[in-house]
Amino acid sequence: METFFIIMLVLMIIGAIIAVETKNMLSAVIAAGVVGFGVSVLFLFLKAPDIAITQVIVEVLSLIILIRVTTKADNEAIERKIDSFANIAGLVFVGIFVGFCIWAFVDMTPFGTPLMRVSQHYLSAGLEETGAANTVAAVILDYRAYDTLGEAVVIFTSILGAFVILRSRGKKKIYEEDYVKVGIPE
Amino acid sequence: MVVYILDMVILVIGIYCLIAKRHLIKKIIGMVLMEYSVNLFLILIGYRHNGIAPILMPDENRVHFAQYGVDPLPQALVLTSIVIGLGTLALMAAYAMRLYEKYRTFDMSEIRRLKG
Amino acid sequence: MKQKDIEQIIHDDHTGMSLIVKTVARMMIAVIILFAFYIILYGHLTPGGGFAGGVILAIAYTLMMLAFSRKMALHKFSDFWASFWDNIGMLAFIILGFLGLNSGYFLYNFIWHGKPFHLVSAGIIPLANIAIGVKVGACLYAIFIGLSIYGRLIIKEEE
Amino acid sequence: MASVMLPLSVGIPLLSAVLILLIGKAWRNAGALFAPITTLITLVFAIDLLGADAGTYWMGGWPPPFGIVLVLDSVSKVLLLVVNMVAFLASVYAVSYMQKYTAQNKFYALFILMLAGMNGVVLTGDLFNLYVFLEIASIASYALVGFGVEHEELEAGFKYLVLGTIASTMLLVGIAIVYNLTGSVNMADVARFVSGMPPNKALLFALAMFLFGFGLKAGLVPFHAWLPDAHPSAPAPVSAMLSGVLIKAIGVYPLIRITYSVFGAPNIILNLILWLGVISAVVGVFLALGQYDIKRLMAYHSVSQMGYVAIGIGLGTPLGIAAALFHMFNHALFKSLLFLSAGSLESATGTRDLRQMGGLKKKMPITSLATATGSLSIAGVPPFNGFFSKLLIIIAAIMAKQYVAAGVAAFVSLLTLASFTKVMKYSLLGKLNEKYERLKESPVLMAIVLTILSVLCLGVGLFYNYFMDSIFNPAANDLLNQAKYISMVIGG
Repeated sequence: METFFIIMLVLMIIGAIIAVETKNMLSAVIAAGVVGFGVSVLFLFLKAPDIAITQVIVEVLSLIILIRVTTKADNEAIERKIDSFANIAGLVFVGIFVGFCIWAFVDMTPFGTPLMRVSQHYLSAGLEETGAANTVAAVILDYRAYDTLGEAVVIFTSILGAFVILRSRGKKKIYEEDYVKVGIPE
Repeated sequence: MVVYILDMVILVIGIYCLIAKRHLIKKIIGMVLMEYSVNLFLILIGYRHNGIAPILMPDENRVHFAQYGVDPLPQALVLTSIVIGLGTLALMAAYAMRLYEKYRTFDMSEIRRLKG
Repeated sequence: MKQKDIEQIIHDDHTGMSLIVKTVARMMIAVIILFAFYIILYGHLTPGGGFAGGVILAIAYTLMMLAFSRKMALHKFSDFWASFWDNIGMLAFIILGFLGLNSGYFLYNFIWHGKPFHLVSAGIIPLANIAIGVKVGACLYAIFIGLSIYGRLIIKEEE
Repeated sequence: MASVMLPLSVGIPLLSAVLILLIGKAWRNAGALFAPITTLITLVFAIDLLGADAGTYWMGGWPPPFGIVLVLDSVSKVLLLVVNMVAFLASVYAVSYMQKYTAQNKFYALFILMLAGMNGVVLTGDLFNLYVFLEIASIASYALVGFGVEHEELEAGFKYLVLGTIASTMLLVGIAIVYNLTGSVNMADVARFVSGMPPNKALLFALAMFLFGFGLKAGLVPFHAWLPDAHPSAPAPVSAMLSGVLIKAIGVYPLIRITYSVFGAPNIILNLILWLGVISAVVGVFLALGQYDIKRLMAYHSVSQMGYVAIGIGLGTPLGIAAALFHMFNHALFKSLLFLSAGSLESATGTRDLRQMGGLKKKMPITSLATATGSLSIAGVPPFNGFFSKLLIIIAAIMAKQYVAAGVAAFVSLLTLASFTKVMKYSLLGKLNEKYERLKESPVLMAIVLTILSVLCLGVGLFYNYFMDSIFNPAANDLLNQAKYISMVIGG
């Protein structure tokens, strides 16, 4: 099973590199979408059907939003100019981070054997204590319902924020005229 | 462990894209890749060898379920994290459209009025 | 921004896509909405839940907007009502939390848990799922309206 | 079992934000009425909780390792008081200041949501819950920075959004690794498990992630690039909130909590924090010296003053931590005072450039007095509050034998004085520019808020002994006593 995960991950890395390096924005968005669908397939094989469903749907919606933003013209010209400093700094960062990961992750709990000190209780007593057959639903809406309240507030806030940003005018017109009156002498 | 490191590679590609690329849409794509990799990381952490999904069916053996069910807590955390990612994406998309309308370009290196 | 300009944009865009797309979309939208309700209502028994179902709802309306036209989609479900239902869903969830206070704890699962594996079980979980579903569906539809209409409007005004 | 006020200080702002939007559809001034009332309620709660016993609240009735727990101890009391006090004053100020903006109800809703996020971060005892509420506060602030939707504001907001997202993701990676190693996300449970563990490289990696994430949110130097753009771009009440409390509530406070309460203050991290603090203090003040934009100058000073706080935290001694908390409290007071008075000056004169102002003390006496008070406080002139906290940090550094840090702190204090002498000289003294002949004092509400903050700055300075003994020393002792925190939250 682990071999399958590794192959999937390598494919996703290739997809991610294509998404980052391609010149055409639409291809980049679609390559990122491929990585997203790869993630949701992996979720399914990692026995997380809840997350897989959510990931697929969110993927569709984010693709719609991204393509909506992308269809705007002048895309190719920007990438031609190469900012060598930022590129080199980025690559150095990538190297250091991956090296640090390889150094540190030796001590992690091995793949496939989670400690489950707390969550064993959810599995064995979840149905009696909450009445929900879906243990994930029991965790998100009963044991950790406060997190879910926070999550709902996050999306509420960001949609509100997006509407604030999309306003066409920040200040009222009359006050802009006032500024001119006080600020600039005749 | 190899799985974890490969997953971190996707995270790093996302961060590289956010820092080094100058196109606004590329920055959003970098953010999206970053979110994917962290979500996947959490689910990988919760996986059990020969695990079964943490959803109880009416005729299922409870002892077997408790013994082999994968960790439900990271799945709950990831659900929250996906939503946060979607919210950030919406806000970023709004910012990108607005910046395009103000500066008539997606090039971050030309969007440079602030100095110092 | 001016109300007149918004109306102009909506008025300009009234044809939508081709007949084939429209026919398929007309058949699909009802099914998608039904599926969304299933996902929301059975969230505590099967995979899925309020958030996933809410996003599906939003996608159904987005499909309607893309296939037919902005005019028709906004006629069915305007941005005012989208943002209204967004607030109502959020309010319902918070009030659910405050009602738990009555039984001792914030967000306490105060309703009788019912028989396992039935639709009416698990106390507040299905109610919270419905609240989240309504909230998420409405707000994601609202943001799509925002990104697709107001964006164009701004360009028009600046030029 | 602590009082029900803990969940209410998060729940009431959330309810109020939704109500503002809902009622605001029909009534345009809903926000201007609801926001100050809400912040007043939470302020009353915070003051009331100051005298309450330390305790925990189980969300949903689930005991700690399984459910989410809210924790009130003497450190969160301090932060709760600071956050809600500044939020109340800023929201009262906003009623008058925000008149010239459109979409005011959305502004107030975002403001209140930011407050709810900060209260949630300060009160929570759960790592992942901390992340969620940190995101609420951050996302609200990303949107508020770009509230004016002009060129510069959008640019600053986007930069802030990009860097803030990287920081949040790093935090989530850290939380994931901690969960992998300990099997729990409850802070006290993690702390108990970690204290019995052999040295672990992955844990160090997680700590590095936390340091990066919270360091970026706090604006410490290698990660400070967003701060001088973002803080000045927001409307004045938001600038006061961002610089005054946000960088503390979602940057410094979680850093303190995780370093001390969860991981038991490992030396390597303390040293890193100390040196980050020293670098921040120096770089921030040097970058501030050359600025003529009044709000940008103050934003650079925020970096520098956060450096002082980091020095105090990095020392790891009771006096150092108490002084750092005291300086955090003082910084919240004088930095919000400075940003609010800068907002008054800006809305009166229409410019933020110091060189175009001048001689304003005759036309705007109250604002000028407030600016002077804030400048003297931040520069560390004796009767004001900034002097005592800086002095205590320097003393603590000398007692901990960190002579370099002490020297740097004293030197930076001098440069800060120089920088704010410049502010006063250009804006308040000198010859009045002819075009400002018709200038009037700022509206009553704004003037009242400025007066209250000035009095607080002076009062805290005069009675600093009382504040140190009753609030900050117990908080520092609580932080250093990890066992007490663990037993309070999960017992045993």
